[in-house]
Amino acid sequence: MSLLDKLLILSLLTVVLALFMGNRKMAGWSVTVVYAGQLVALWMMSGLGYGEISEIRSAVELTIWQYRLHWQFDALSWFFAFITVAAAMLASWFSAGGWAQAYREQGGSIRLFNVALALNVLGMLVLLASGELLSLFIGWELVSWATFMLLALGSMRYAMHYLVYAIVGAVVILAAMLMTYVQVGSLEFNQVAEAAAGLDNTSIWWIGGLFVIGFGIKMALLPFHLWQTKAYAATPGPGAAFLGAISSRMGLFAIVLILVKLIGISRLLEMPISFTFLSARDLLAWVAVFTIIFPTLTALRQHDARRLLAWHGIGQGGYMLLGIVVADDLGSAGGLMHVFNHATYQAVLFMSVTAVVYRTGTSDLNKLGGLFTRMPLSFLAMLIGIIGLAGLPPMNGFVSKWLVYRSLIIDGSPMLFLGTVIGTLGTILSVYKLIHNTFLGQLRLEHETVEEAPLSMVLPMMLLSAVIFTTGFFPGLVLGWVASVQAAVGLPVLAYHAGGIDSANGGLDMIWVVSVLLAGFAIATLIFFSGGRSRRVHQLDNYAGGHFLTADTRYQYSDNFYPGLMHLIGPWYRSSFKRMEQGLVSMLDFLSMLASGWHRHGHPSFYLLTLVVVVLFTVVM
Amino acid sequence: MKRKDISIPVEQPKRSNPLANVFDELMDFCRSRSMFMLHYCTGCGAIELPPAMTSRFDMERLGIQPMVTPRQADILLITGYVSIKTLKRVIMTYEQMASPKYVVGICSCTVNGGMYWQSYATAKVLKDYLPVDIYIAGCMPRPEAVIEGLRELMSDIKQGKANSWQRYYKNYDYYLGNQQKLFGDNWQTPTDIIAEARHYNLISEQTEGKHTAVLQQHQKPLEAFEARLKHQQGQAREQ
Amino acid sequence: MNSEIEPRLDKLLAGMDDVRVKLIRPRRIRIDVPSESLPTLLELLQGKASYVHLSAISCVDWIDNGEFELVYHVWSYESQSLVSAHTRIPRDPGVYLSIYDLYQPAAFFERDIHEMYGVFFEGSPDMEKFILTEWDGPPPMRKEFNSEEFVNQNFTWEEYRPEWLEEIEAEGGGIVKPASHARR
Amino acid sequence: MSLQHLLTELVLMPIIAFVVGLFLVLMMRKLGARIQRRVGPPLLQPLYDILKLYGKQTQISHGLIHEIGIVMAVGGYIAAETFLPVPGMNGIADKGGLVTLAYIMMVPSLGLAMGVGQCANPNGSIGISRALTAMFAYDIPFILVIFGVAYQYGTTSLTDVIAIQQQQGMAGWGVVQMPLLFIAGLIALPAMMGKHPFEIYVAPAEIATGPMVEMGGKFLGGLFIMQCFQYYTISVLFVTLFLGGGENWLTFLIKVFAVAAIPLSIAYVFPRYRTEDVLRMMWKWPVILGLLGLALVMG
Amino acid sequence: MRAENYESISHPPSNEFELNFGPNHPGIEGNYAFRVKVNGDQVLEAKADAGYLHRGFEKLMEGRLWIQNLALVPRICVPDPVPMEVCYSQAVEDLCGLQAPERAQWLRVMQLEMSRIAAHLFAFGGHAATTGMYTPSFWGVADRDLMLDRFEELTGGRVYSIYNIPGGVRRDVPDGFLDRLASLLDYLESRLADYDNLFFRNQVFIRRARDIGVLTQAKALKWGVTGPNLRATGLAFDVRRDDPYLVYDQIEFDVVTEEGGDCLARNLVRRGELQQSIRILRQVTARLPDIEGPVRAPIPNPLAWNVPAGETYTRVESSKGELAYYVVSTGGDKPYRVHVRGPSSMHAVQVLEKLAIGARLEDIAQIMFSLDACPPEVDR
Repeated sequence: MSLLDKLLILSLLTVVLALFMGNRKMAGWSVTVVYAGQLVALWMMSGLGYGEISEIRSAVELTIWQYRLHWQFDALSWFFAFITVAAAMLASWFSAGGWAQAYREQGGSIRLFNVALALNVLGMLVLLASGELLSLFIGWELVSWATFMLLALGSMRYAMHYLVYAIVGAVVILAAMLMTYVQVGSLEFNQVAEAAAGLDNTSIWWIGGLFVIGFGIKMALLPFHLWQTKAYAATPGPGAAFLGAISSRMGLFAIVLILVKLIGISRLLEMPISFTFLSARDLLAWVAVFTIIFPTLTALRQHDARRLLAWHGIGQGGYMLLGIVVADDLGSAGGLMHVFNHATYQAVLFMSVTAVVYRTGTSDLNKLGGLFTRMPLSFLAMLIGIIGLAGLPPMNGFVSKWLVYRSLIIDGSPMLFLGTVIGTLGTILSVYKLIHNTFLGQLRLEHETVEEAPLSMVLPMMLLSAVIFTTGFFPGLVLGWVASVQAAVGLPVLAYHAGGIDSANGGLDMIWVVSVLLAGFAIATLIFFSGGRSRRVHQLDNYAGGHFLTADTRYQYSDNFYPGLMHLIGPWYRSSFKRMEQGLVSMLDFLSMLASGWHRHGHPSFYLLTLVVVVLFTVVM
Repeated sequence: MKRKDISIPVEQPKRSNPLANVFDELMDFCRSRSMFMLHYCTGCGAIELPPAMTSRFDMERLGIQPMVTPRQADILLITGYVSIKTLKRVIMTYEQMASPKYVVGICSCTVNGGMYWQSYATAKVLKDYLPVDIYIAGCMPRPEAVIEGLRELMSDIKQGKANSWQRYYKNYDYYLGNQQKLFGDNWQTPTDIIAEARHYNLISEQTEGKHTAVLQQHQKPLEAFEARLKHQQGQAREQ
Repeated sequence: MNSEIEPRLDKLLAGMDDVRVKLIRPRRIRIDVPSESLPTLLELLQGKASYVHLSAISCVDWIDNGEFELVYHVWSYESQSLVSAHTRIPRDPGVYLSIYDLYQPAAFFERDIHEMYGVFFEGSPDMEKFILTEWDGPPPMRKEFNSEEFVNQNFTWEEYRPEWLEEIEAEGGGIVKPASHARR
Repeated sequence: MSLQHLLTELVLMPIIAFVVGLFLVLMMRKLGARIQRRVGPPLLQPLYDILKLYGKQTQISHGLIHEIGIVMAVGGYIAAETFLPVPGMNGIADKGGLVTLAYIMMVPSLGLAMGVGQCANPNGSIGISRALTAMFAYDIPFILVIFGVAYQYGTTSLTDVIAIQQQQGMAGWGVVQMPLLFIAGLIALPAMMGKHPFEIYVAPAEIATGPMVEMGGKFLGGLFIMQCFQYYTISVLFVTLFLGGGENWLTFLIKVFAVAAIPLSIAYVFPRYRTEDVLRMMWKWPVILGLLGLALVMG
Repeated sequence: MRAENYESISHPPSNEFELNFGPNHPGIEGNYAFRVKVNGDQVLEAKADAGYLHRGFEKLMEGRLWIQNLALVPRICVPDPVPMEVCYSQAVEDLCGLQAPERAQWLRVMQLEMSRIAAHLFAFGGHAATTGMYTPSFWGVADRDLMLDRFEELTGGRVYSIYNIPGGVRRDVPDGFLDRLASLLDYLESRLADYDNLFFRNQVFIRRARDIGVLTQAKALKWGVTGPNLRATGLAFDVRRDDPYLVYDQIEFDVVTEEGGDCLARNLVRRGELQQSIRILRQVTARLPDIEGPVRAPIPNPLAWNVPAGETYTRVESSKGELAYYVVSTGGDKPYRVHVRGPSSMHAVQVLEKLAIGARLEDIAQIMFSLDACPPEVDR
């Protein structure tokens, strides 16, 4: 029995424990402890992360119809698994205390929540451990259904949307696997990889394309992104933190597996698209860039904090894919590191927003404001989170984005570079709106008696904030894992040191950057305190054109925060983009209605039918 | 009515460190050379400020510059008559300015009501309500006179004599009394002058008195929201 | 041109028997009208005689007669003449009809008169205080309100008696102050 | 290079930046005064202003973040100065490079935005919203310029960029090698300095000086210091990218003042655009020029 | 300002916020306030708030002698005080049946046009400043100052000249005044080219001002708009030409009109009027030496002057629009009632409130300055 088996068993135990603990007060805590146990188990496998061991195999093997299903962990799996379990532990910790109590009081079932979360982790671990394509598919389905379960806790309607997407995705993946099997005769990774080199471009187009579409749906690549925002936003807070942090990255994991490990990015470069100058890789890169730009700009218009974050979650996925398809040492390191970074700050942001919702009951940005004085620690967590999300120094988001930018400069892709920068700037704009409308500005009178979130919620946030800062200060901590992942999947390996990257023509040393920045702040503080003593004043003691501000005036600038920008891009946003979205959503509603009908009447024929159609289709092809 | 003597002796702080005086003098010099005036046209005398500011007389060569909000400004120019409605805003604006701050009463109307002495709507003697550093009389004073007056103020500041703002803190009761007489007892500005005087150690026996007692009766506390982890006050209220 | 105005107006106003039209000088016509006919008159002037511009509404407080006189000055861009329509309403209760639906500028003047004289105009869109929002005394433009008395009660004065002035006064010169002008 | 030497540089560079920045601000005010046909402020006026503001005896704060915001705004620029090589001093330019600098220059904006947000003044918030929109506008041509330079010289290290330009003499200067990018950058320059016609976020007549609305005393003083740093940083960056950096202090300062004089002198003959016109302006001509320039550089 | 205003009232959830323009705001002309409800940068509702400059002029005038009131009237509109004096003097003359001598009438025209130039230079400088361009206001105010010098020479006062009295003007022009005025006119005309290049033809400004605050002719007539603002909608109406007073019927000038009705058109009308005023002043300086006679009709002892009972309504064209005085006398030594129709009282309140709705936040100040709204005329 290998370590991996122990880990999986532990994970299974979590599910069972969650099931048995039910709605007890200690349920969340006990589950959290087991997650911590999983984390320890993973840490015992850290040889994978540091490139000391190449893989750990599971002792379990299944043979179905002479087909051998097996599971294993390599550096890539370990990297993702580590993030997954850590995110789950923190989300569970976050949910265990006051939040769970409030959730229970509102009529929610903690048992369901804990089980769904644990199932998610289990599914993901199984997925990450898959040793060949069929076990990948099994893991994939597990994850899909577990995610559906978690989403359904929030909103059945949006969960149904997801389900439609997931089923379509699963069918597409299945089709791709069938094609692979037909072409290669095996689903083992090494055999597929060997055979892929010999396949003609059309087959690669089909197989790769279908796989990317199938997994891209989970990752919410443009244009398959529409399910994600609303579903994540409706999910109970800690669940959203977990999903936002890692769930979608399973798609990225699978794409990395297929594109990098099996097909190889260099192969994509040799696949031109007729009548253009683009290759398949460029196409993917552009999909990634659009995945950055559009959701980010859409986030600007949101006035619900959770939706805003969920849109950013989609947008940030683009950086990861972009970095990976650039596929040089810097870019792919940036993309992979961004998975880790994104998980940290997205989790902390969702947690902070959840803390605000916990205290005030709303995440509508037009109904909040000025909460800094009441929830300073949540503010701090959000501040660190948004600096990370925006990719500014000194937080870790900057490092991964820097790697992507740098690789694009070396690669000589100005338009892609421009796209990423547009994404970053759009992010800065919308995260400022987020923090301004929540924590800064006018404190509403009904929120004057609000308190800081309980310790059980604040501690995970602080821990994550510390991680964001530390890995920004010493990016080498994460780059080590990233480098072994690169080695494991056959990418060029990054030359890194504790502070960042050595490069002949322009490196990065975050230790210096952050130290100097901190020193600058220190000097600025000294300069600041050389001035006279200050006295704090009430928010009504404020310049209002010489007018007396009164308590009944609402002077918080919140809605339509960037009108100037919207005058320019608004028409585009309103007409084409929104109409497209509306069309898709109504189609989805229809489909999900159908699906939910079948689901309720227990008609598996629907799945069978679709399956048969797709199989026939592929075979005829 | 007999006017109360509200002049205060200028206290020379005793400093053992000789450099401290040098530093104070440097600060006074800088203050005199950099005066941000509030861009608030309270009355008709404001029409002579644009000429004084612009190309012909160019106040900026003396370091005088218009600023928009009271927070940024050092000198408050009361350019002419102040109607009662304006006076309230002027007082609030004055209290929002950061000390050292100076009030310049321009035009005859600020001295004694000017030609509107009969008017039911204008306040008459500005220095009853605000401590005035310098008056520039005239209806209206020419730009040269305005600049001359401001230069006078500059030399006062340089010598450390322009400390009317301390008078406002130290005789707040007197000023508040006059304000209450005009605006009614429930007059309150958002700035808590007494707390400010206490914070900056500018409090004297005359800061508080019977008028501030009236204020405290009516006052709704406007304490700053301090960043805090727990809300003790709210719990106390519930109990 | 101007000589034609009066006959034309006479013809127009033939149906209204309580109206007195008087040409004061070229381009200035005075019409006296009882208060109940004024809206009709203005409607005619605006609709039939192109007096589209309301120049002003003035109010005069005839306290001895117990009346307010309201004067509507309307101007015609076409015939280039100004008609002042005079009407009188009782001082008490001081309520009259608004002509806002005929002339939109009336809203401003009516609001002003309401503030200054306390005349309430029914149908005017906004009768809230505008200029005297922070004034709680009587309407100040009424004749019974004595501004000087109010000032003497509420304000103090800066005394300015330098020595040289006292010297001059001792010699019998200086500022001569009648008793009625003495300020407290 | 010894650590002691490096530390000296790190201390000296912000101080130099501040002093040069003071004179840049003075130059701006003097230029404005000359265009407006008047004398303008005396030589040390910017310094008097700052000292006076710090010497205020009562200071009004709107809370902790208001204070931290100013600290971040000034501190961010102090840090940024050490990434900008000046003659004889490289500081830690080799530890970050062009992209890092571009992003560190956003830290003060974010700090300021935090501080202003805490003031709870709608004017300030609108100002910040406009400032961030303006940043969105000018950063796009600016980033094209950065890309072009980095690609042209094959490095993101500012020291390398300077070294390459100085080796090749005047012909190797960015302005000769990449004239179109230079022009694109020049158009973006007034927006980066926040001057007319792109001065949308101060806009006294509209939003009462926007972010500065609740700033008084040392808070405003901090912003004045930040302005000095801002002018210095942007003009030095421009000199570094296009004019071969500084061979010695004399030529360096001449270049810096000449670059800064361009936006500062045209500022006084323009009104300000509307926000969306700023975006339109910034996303049209400089981007077109920048792309053409990039095509030339990469072709 | 009252304590109850600080009491807790919970905010209704809303996407709007309130913003106070003024009274202490650079986007406001004078001491005036404007409270707007905004979403993003779109104004949903605007409310004017006046009274900051209220002095009770009309009340004060009832308590003062006819001649004393001359000192009060110019203070009703600070940037353009002369029309106030002329209009009041005309009203008193009207009541007494006095006729100002011809030379006095020419002098009044001269003074009115000088004042108009000064006011317009001030106005478009202010308009430029609202769009962020301060140089024209620096230049404009400095050039206006040269005109004030001429005022000072003529009357002894820079801003408030109190030069007119019922029955004429106080004194004749000093020696050489007309030459100096003529050379000033030459200078101003030569400066116009600079202003054009800097401001009126500045593309950025045109982009800023065109199609902002559009006032169609129908709306303008309905809302009682007068003066340059009305002419900017294409209606060629000028009190000077269509209801002539003084000697305007002997003077050639064009009524400047523009078609747009927007901020730009209003601004260009003022520019055109500046030129027309120069043209009128040229005619005055040419004609004045030929006109002989006194500058003042004999009047009774002004300190015991009982003006015959009656009422009159006099109008003049000020730089901001139609200025009118309604004066009632009961035969006493003081007026019984004086009502001032401030030229911009309509623009500053109703028109501005209506134009502001749907406008953008950044244009509020520009619309106000382009209407040349003058708050003291509203408050009186």
